[in-house]
Order: sequence, then structure tokens, then C-alpha cells
Amino acid sequence: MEKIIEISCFEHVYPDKTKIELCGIEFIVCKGEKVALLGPSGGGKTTLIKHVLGLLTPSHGEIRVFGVDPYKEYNKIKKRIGVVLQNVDEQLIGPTVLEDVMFSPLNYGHSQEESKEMALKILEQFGISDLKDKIIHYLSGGEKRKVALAGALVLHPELLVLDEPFSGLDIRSEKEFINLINQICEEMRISVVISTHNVELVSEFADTMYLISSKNRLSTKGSPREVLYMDEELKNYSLEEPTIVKLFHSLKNEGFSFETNPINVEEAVEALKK
Amino acid sequence: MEKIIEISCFEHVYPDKTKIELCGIEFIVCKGEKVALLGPSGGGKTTLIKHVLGLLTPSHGEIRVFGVDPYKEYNKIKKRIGVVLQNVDEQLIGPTVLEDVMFSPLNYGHSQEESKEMALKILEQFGISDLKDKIIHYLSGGEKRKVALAGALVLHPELLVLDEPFSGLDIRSEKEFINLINQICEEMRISVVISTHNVELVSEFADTMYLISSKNRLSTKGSPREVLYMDEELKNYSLEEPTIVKLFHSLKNEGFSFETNPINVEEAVEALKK
Amino acid sequence: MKIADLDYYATFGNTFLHKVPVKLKLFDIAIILISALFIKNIYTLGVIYAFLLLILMFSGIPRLKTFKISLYPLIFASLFLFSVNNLTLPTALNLIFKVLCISTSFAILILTTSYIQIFKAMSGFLPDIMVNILFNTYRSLFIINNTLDNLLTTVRLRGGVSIFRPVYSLKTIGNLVGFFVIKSIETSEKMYEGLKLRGYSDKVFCSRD
Amino acid sequence: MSHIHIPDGILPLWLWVLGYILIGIFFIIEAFYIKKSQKQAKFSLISIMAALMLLTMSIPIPFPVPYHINLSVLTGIILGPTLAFFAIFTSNLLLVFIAHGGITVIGLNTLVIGIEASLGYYAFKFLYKKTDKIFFSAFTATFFALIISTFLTIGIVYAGTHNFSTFSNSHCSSKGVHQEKLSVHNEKHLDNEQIEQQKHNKTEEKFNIKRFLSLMFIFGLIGWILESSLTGFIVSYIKRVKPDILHKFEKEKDIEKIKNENS
Ligand SMILES: Nc1ncnc2c1ncn2[C@@H]1O[C@H](COP(=O)(O)OP(=O)(O)OP(=O)(O)O)[C@@H](O)[C@H]1O
Ligand SMILES: Nc1ncnc2c1ncn2[C@@H]1O[C@H](COP(=O)(O)OP(=O)(O)OP(=O)(O)O)[C@@H](O)[C@H]1O
Ligand SMILES: [Mg+2]
Ligand SMILES: [Mg+2]
Repeated sequence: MEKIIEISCFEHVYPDKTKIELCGIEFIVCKGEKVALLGPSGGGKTTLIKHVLGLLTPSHGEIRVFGVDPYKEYNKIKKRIGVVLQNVDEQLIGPTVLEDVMFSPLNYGHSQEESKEMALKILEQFGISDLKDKIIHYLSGGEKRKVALAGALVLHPELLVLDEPFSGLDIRSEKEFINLINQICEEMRISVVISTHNVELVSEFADTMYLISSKNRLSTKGSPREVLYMDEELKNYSLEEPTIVKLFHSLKNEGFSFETNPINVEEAVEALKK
Repeated sequence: MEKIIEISCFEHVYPDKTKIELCGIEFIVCKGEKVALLGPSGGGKTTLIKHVLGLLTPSHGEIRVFGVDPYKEYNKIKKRIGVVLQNVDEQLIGPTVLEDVMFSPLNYGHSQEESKEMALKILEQFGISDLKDKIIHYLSGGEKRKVALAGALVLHPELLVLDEPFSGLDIRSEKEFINLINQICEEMRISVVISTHNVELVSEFADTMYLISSKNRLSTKGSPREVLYMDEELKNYSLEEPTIVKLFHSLKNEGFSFETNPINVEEAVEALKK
Repeated sequence: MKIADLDYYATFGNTFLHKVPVKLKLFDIAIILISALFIKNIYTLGVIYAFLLLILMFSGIPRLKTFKISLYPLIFASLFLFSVNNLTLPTALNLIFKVLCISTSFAILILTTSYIQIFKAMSGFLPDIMVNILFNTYRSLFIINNTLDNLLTTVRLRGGVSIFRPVYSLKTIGNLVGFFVIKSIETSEKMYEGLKLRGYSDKVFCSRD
Repeated sequence: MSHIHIPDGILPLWLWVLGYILIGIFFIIEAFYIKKSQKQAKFSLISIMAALMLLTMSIPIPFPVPYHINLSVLTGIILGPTLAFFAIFTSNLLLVFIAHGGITVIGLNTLVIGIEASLGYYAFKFLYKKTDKIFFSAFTATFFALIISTFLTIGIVYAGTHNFSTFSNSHCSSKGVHQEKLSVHNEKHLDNEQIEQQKHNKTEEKFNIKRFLSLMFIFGLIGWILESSLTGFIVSYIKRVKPDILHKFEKEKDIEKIKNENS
């Protein structure tokens, strides 16, 4: 399969000498894959993502995105990547929603009409056409996130990078947002990288999971079902298991045995019925 | 029991005509009680808290904190209240941790030495003495929160108000933080008001819960165990049940029956064993 | 009055003045400006001012607030008037009317027209970089305004600054503003990252119509 | 009040148009320079500083005189001596739109405050290099820059109004005479004798530059001290918390140190 992102082992030193070393296993994202990057706060998720986007360059190690070094040649690949970083507020540029979503198309040389058409289409797809003339700073947190996502997807990129897209949302909005991402990515066949520290939600959108430990090491990789049941690993990574997983672990310790490893409520009900 | 906060029914109109009406039942916090305010994003939790702190004044209704109107006479009660608001980042002012924690004592007229002593003591109690000379800016999210909490508690207030203290933390840090709050409040016998939209964690720290619906109504009140099992209510409040509760609901629908209503993993294991 | 409030009225207000095309409003302002600057007869100036007040009365925008805003430049004007030997009433009135005409017309403009529209109208004759800076400043204003609000609230909740210890208070305010400056600079860095990632090509910032 | 906004309607046409022209020329040159030196990255910093200058004005300072901070020297220190002009122009422009007055004098105001910012920058750079005392350098630099800019304002006002009487309607009849005077004044407006002579003419309205000067200084002095100490505290804070913002000054200092060690 075509590899979109390839990172072997890299080290970054911030100006204040904080050293982040993300080594261990290779970080690879293939075409069409949905990858979650799970780690505690301060683990280095944002650092990794900034390297992928060419905002930082490693002091050691090599990073390849679409086959090029993103720091040096970001211009070559920028049209193929859509991004929403941690602080949405600072990424919404246009004064109104429509103009903000039109920003990328206009800057990539599309005409005024084309851009407008593209923006309207994506807003429609997101179900937020009614927001189009609103001024950005009068939107709620959840709405801002949707607009930022629309702005990132308006040019139909091949890779979508989201840094903690759920922080600050309540559970209901989180689920809504996940559904939106899943649906859009399905439709557009986009590869996705999402960083998060929310273990409960990971299983709902990721095909593959990477763990970053609080000591800035990247090592475990696997499907959510595999990784979430490695409780030793999770402990090492100072992460907690999701509630369901914890429940089944406790039950197993009490002497029950199950055939499957459930990761959500429905599966848990099935397993418990037996 | 002595009532520290008493709010009957109030209405607030923001300058942009957004009307928040928190009526239904009385909001009462007694001495030594730990109250959680649960509601979806945009429900009005922050609005309620700002009224308690005298940052806003209602257009209708009355608010009493320690028996006075906080908007008019905040100066009388300000020493008795410790606060950490939603954005910790913007609440740490001193360049270093020690200086930040010393801020309140100095402002209330304690001498330099006294303030320093008080600050060191509380940092000790929080187990973060080693951070004391660090520059605020470079702390991690979790550490910042601890420092903010230390700053709020340094003068031993009688009431602690926390607005979404867990947002942006990973689960492990959340739990750590909850334990810290529980422990400190036990020691100091402080009443606590915490607003949150995290249903999973509520049961771990609250004696009493209030629900705020997305339509800005305050009505249900009860212990976490009672409230979290009112699934109709929660639906109305556009909140999701915690995972364990959801699991047991599903199991009941499948025809199982349980004697207890578990709200955490240990209780769930007990219940399932039977 | 804070900029955020002004912007709010401009954006969500719904008076007849909100519906007048921006270019026409700017043209009117230009006329008032020129007449205020070149007319020397105080009666004519007085009539213009009265006319502006009349518009204000019936426009449906918050009257008292607008009026208060428009008085601000008088502080400076009075400084100049105090420095005139043998000041006569006509001279004083002349200057006061001039200043008030201009500030009132701008106050009415800003309460009925959002910055976005004004900047767009101005983008015709300002260089690209200036237009970009204007739009970006407008956006920045609202982002860092939140930060400032939070900071001021914090200081208030944690004891506030007192007038009785001037040096200590000044230092606290210095720390506060220092913090604010650092936060803002970081905000600008993040904004630039956002711009870059979204393909900013240093030409277009915003659609022009 | 460290800054006096000159209200509209005081200065004559030629003067404020000149201000606009000067600032226009400056910006054209600057725009080319930015394009050439690839400094576009700075433009979000420029916007933020403009926004900062606008917002910090609303921070309440607990002193008897209602005072608002201006931060122009800080802007100079952070943005450098030339880019600061953009931020100052922007904040001036936005101030006009919130009816603080002075649309005609935007050019002149930008010029004065911009010069203040760059002077502050250079003074700070010099002092910091020499003394290595951050608070002292920032305080002195700001104080110095404020004094100079006040004199500049006074100079401009003087250039524009020493024949203030022409502006008043009450002397319409003698307009011709005054116009003549105006041209005379323009030629030798620093002629003290002339001013003395004018002063004796008690019946005439006359802009009294001395009184204006003393007013400016009385109001100014408190403002200067406040603003300077604030800038001092702010810069010290930045130095402690995020020194990389002041990086450009550090480098120079290191070079200096190395030089000293070598010699
Ligand atoms: N600009 C910076 N200067 C210095 N240190 C930094 C900087 N940015 C991040 N760090 C440090 O690098 C480490 C990793 O930070 P990073 O932001 O990548 O973590 P994260 O996993 O994204 O955490 P979070 O969940 O809080 O966003 C942290 O210890 C942080 O303190
Ligand atoms: N300053 C304001 N001006 C106008 N409307 C406001 C303002 N602050 C809050 N609101 C509105 O009031 C409602 C309640 O806001 P509030 O911040 O109290 O909610 P919350 O429960 O704290 O939500 P969150 O979980 O997002 O913090 C929201 O609809 C919000 O849009
Ligand atoms: Mg991060
Ligand atoms: Mg809130």
C-alpha cells in the first residue's frame, strides 16, 4: 500500500532545550488509513504533528510526507493536506464563515466564483449552510470546529491532520463530530491522522493506534482492540483503559472468562449475555 | 445546616440579548457539601458561576453567597472564596510558581515573608514544592491546574469554585486532580462547587448533582447515583449517560435484573458477579 | 465602550442606517469631514452638528452611548483651547463643533457598519499588505480580547490591585500586561502557522466584491 | 497622558496633508522592503501589536488620573524600528473609527508615535548593550522617547498654529492681512522677536505655545513616569518568561561580550 507518512525515529529540541525524542517504532500512515495518536498531555503529540506539517524540523531523523521532506518542500504538498490544529480560534482567518472557507481556494489561485461555489458545497455537506454569513467570533466552540474542518476539507485533500479535535466539547458534540469526520472521510477517501488523549473515543474512529508515552517514546502500534487490552502497556504510557476495558479486566481477574475483547457497550452486552 | 450559596431562580440577559434563565429548583450549597453542576456546552454553567462570583448580576432573581449579594458586596466575601475558572492558562500571572501562589496573600496585605511561608506550605501540601521556581509558562496543563488550585486555596477559603477543572487533561491527570481536590477539601473542610460536562467523573467527587439542560434550565437535583440513572432526564438534558450506566441500561433492556445501580467499575463487578 | 460592544451593535443592529450601502455612508462622511474642516461660519457648523444629532436621535442606535463616545475627542480639544490667549467664544465653539461633527459622524458610522464592510470599501485604495493587516488585526482583536477579559477577571478574583501601594500595583499591572503581550505574541505565531498551512500566498486575504 | 491626540480642525491643510504624504512614501518604500526581505511572516505580529495597543488602553490603572497605557515603545522593541510604523498606523486608523477623532492627523500621529517607537528601540538597544540592566534600559528608553515625541507634537502644533487667529471666524474682516502674516510667519516662524511682538498685541487671540507646553508637561510628566515604569516592568517580565522575544538584543550583547573578551 502507498505510504503517505513515514517517520522512522526523530528528535526535536525546543529553544528552551526541552528534548523530544519519538523513537521506537516507525510511524507510518498508509493511503485510506485512519490513524489515532494516543498519548498523555505533554507526550509530544503536537510536536509529532508539527513535524509532519513542516512547521518544525527535527534535529535528528527523517520525515517523509508524500515522499518529500515537509519542512523544505511544504509548498509541493500543501494542497494535498488539510489541517485543523489544537486551537481552532487562531486558524479561522476570514471575517465571516463563508470567506474563511474560501480562503484556501482563493490562495491556491481559484477564481472568486469557483471558490465560493466550492465553499458553499462543503458547507452544505457539513450541514452548516445557515452559518455562512456569520462572523467567526460569534460562533460557539463546536461550530468553530466544524467551520475549521470545512476549511481544511474544501480542496479535497488526500490527508487530513487533526490535533485534539475534541478537547472542550461535551460528549454529545464529540460523538457528533466523530460521526461527521467518519462520514466525510468515507465519502472522500481521505487518510486521517488524529491526535487525542481520549481513550474512550479512540475505538470509534481509528483503524490503527499509536501510543506515545509520557516520556516521549512512540512504541505500541495496533488496532484499538489490540492496544486497549494491553493493560501493562497502557500503564507504562500513563494512560487509563477505557471503562469497558477496565470492567472486563476486573471481571477476568474475578475468574470470569470471555471469548471476545469488547470495546464498546454493544459488544459488552453481547459478551455478558453469554 | 448553614447555607453558603442560595439561588432561587434567576435570569441573565447578555448584551447580545442571549437570555439565560436558570430556574426550576433552588440551587443551594451547604457548608461542607460538594456540588457538581453538570450540563452540556453552552448550557449556562459558567454563567451561573459568574453570578456566584459577582462578576455578573442577574436581571431578575436574587443570589446570596455567605448571606450577601456577591455583585454588590464581593469585597466582603472575596477572602472566603477560592476560584479557578475555565481557562487556567490565563489565570496564572506571576512569572514563577511561587510568585503566582503568593499573589493573593500579598494583595490581601500579608507581608512578603508571611506570604512566602503560606505559599510554600500549600505547595508542600500539594506535593509540588519542586516546581516552585519554575516559570509558569513552561508548565504542562496538569501542573498549571495544580498551581492555580494552590493559588486559590492558599488563603484557606471556605468555598472553592471550579469551572470545568478537567477540560484538556488526560484521564490519568483528571483522576489525579480529583483525588487532590477530594483530599484537600477533606482536610480543610471546604464546600466545593464544580461545573463540568464530564458525566464519567461526576460520581467520583460529588455529593450532590444539579443538571443544567441545553435550554438553560436548572432542574434535577440529587446524588450522582440517583441522577445518573434517570436516563429520560439525561436525554432531555442532551447529556449522555456514563459508560457503566449505559451498559447496565442495555443489560436491563436485555432482560437482566440487578439489585443495585452501580456507577463505577468496582460496583459493576460486584453487581455482575451476582 | 469596548470595541467588542461596538462590533456587536454594528453586526446585529437592525436600523435603517444599517441598510444604507457602505460606500454611500463613507461618501457622506467625507462630505461632512470636508465641510467641517473648511466651513468657518459657526452657525453653519452648528446646523451640521444639529443635523447629525437629529439623525442620532431617530436612528434607533443606542443614543446615549453613541453621544458619550463622540465626546471623547473633546478632552484633547480642550487642552488646545486652554492654550489660547484671549479665547473668544466663537473660536471655542468653532473648534468644538468641528471636532464634534467629525466624531459624531464616525460614531454613527461605526455603530451601524461592521469593520468588515468598512475595510472592504477601503481595500480599493489601500495597498494589499495594509488591507491584510487590517483584517488580521480585526480578527486578532477578538481573540486576544478574550484573553484580556480572563486576565482582568482573575486579578479581580484574586484580590485586585489597590491604589494604596502604587509601586506594587504598578508591578502587578506590568506583570499582567507582560503576560498579555507574551500570550498575544504566541497567538500571532499560531495565526501565522494557520495561515501558512492553509496556503497563504501573501496576496489574497479575503474576498473582494 | 503620554500622548496627545491632536484633534481635527486645528492644524492647517498643508500640514496634515504633508503628514499623509510622508507616511505614504514611507509605506511604499517599506512594502518593497518587506517583499524583498521576505518578512511577510511578521505581518501577523504587526496585527497583534496593533490589537494590543488598542486593547491595553482599556486596562484600568488605579491612579488618580485616568490614564491609559500606550505601549508604543514596547511595540518598537518587539517589532523593530520600521515595522512598528505599520502597527501604529493600524491602531491609529482603528481609533478613528471608534470616534477618538483625528482622521486628518493620522499621518502626523503615525509619524510622531512611530518615531517615538523607533527612538525607543534604539535607545533600549544602546542602553541594554551598555548596562545590561533590563528595567533601567526599558524605563530610560521609554522616558527619553516620550519626551522627544512630546516635543515633536509641540513642534507640529506650533508649526500649524502659531498663526491660530487666521482660523477663527471672528476676524473674517482682516483675513487678508492675516494671510499675509501667515506667509511671513512661515518664513521665519522661529523669530523670537516676532513672537514677543505678537504677545504684546493683547486684543488678538493667539495660540500660546508656552502655556500649551506647560499643560503638556504637567499632564505628560505623570504619564511618562507611569508609562516608562510599566514598560520597564513589562520588558523585565518578558525577559524572565520568554526571553526569545528579546533575542535580537541578546545576540548583540553576546557579540559585544566576545569582542571584549578578545581584546
Ligand atoms: N514551544 C515550546 N517550547 C518548549 N517546550 C515545548 C514547546 N512546545 C512543547 N514543548 C514541550 O514539549 C513537550 C511535548 O509537547 P506537545 O505539545 O507536543 O505535547 P502534546 O502531546 O501535544 O500535549 P497536549 O495534550 O497537552 O497537547 C511538553 O513537555 C512541552 O512542555
Ligand atoms: N459574553 C457573552 N455574550 C453573549 N452570550 C454569551 C456570553 N457568554 C456566554 N454566552 C452565551 O450564554 C450561553 C451559556 O454560556 P456558558 O458559557 O454559561 O455555558 P457553559 O455551560 O459554561 O458552556 P461551556 O461548557 O462551553 O463552558 C451560551 O449559549 C453562550 O453562547
Ligand atoms: Mg498537543
Ligand atoms: Mg463554561
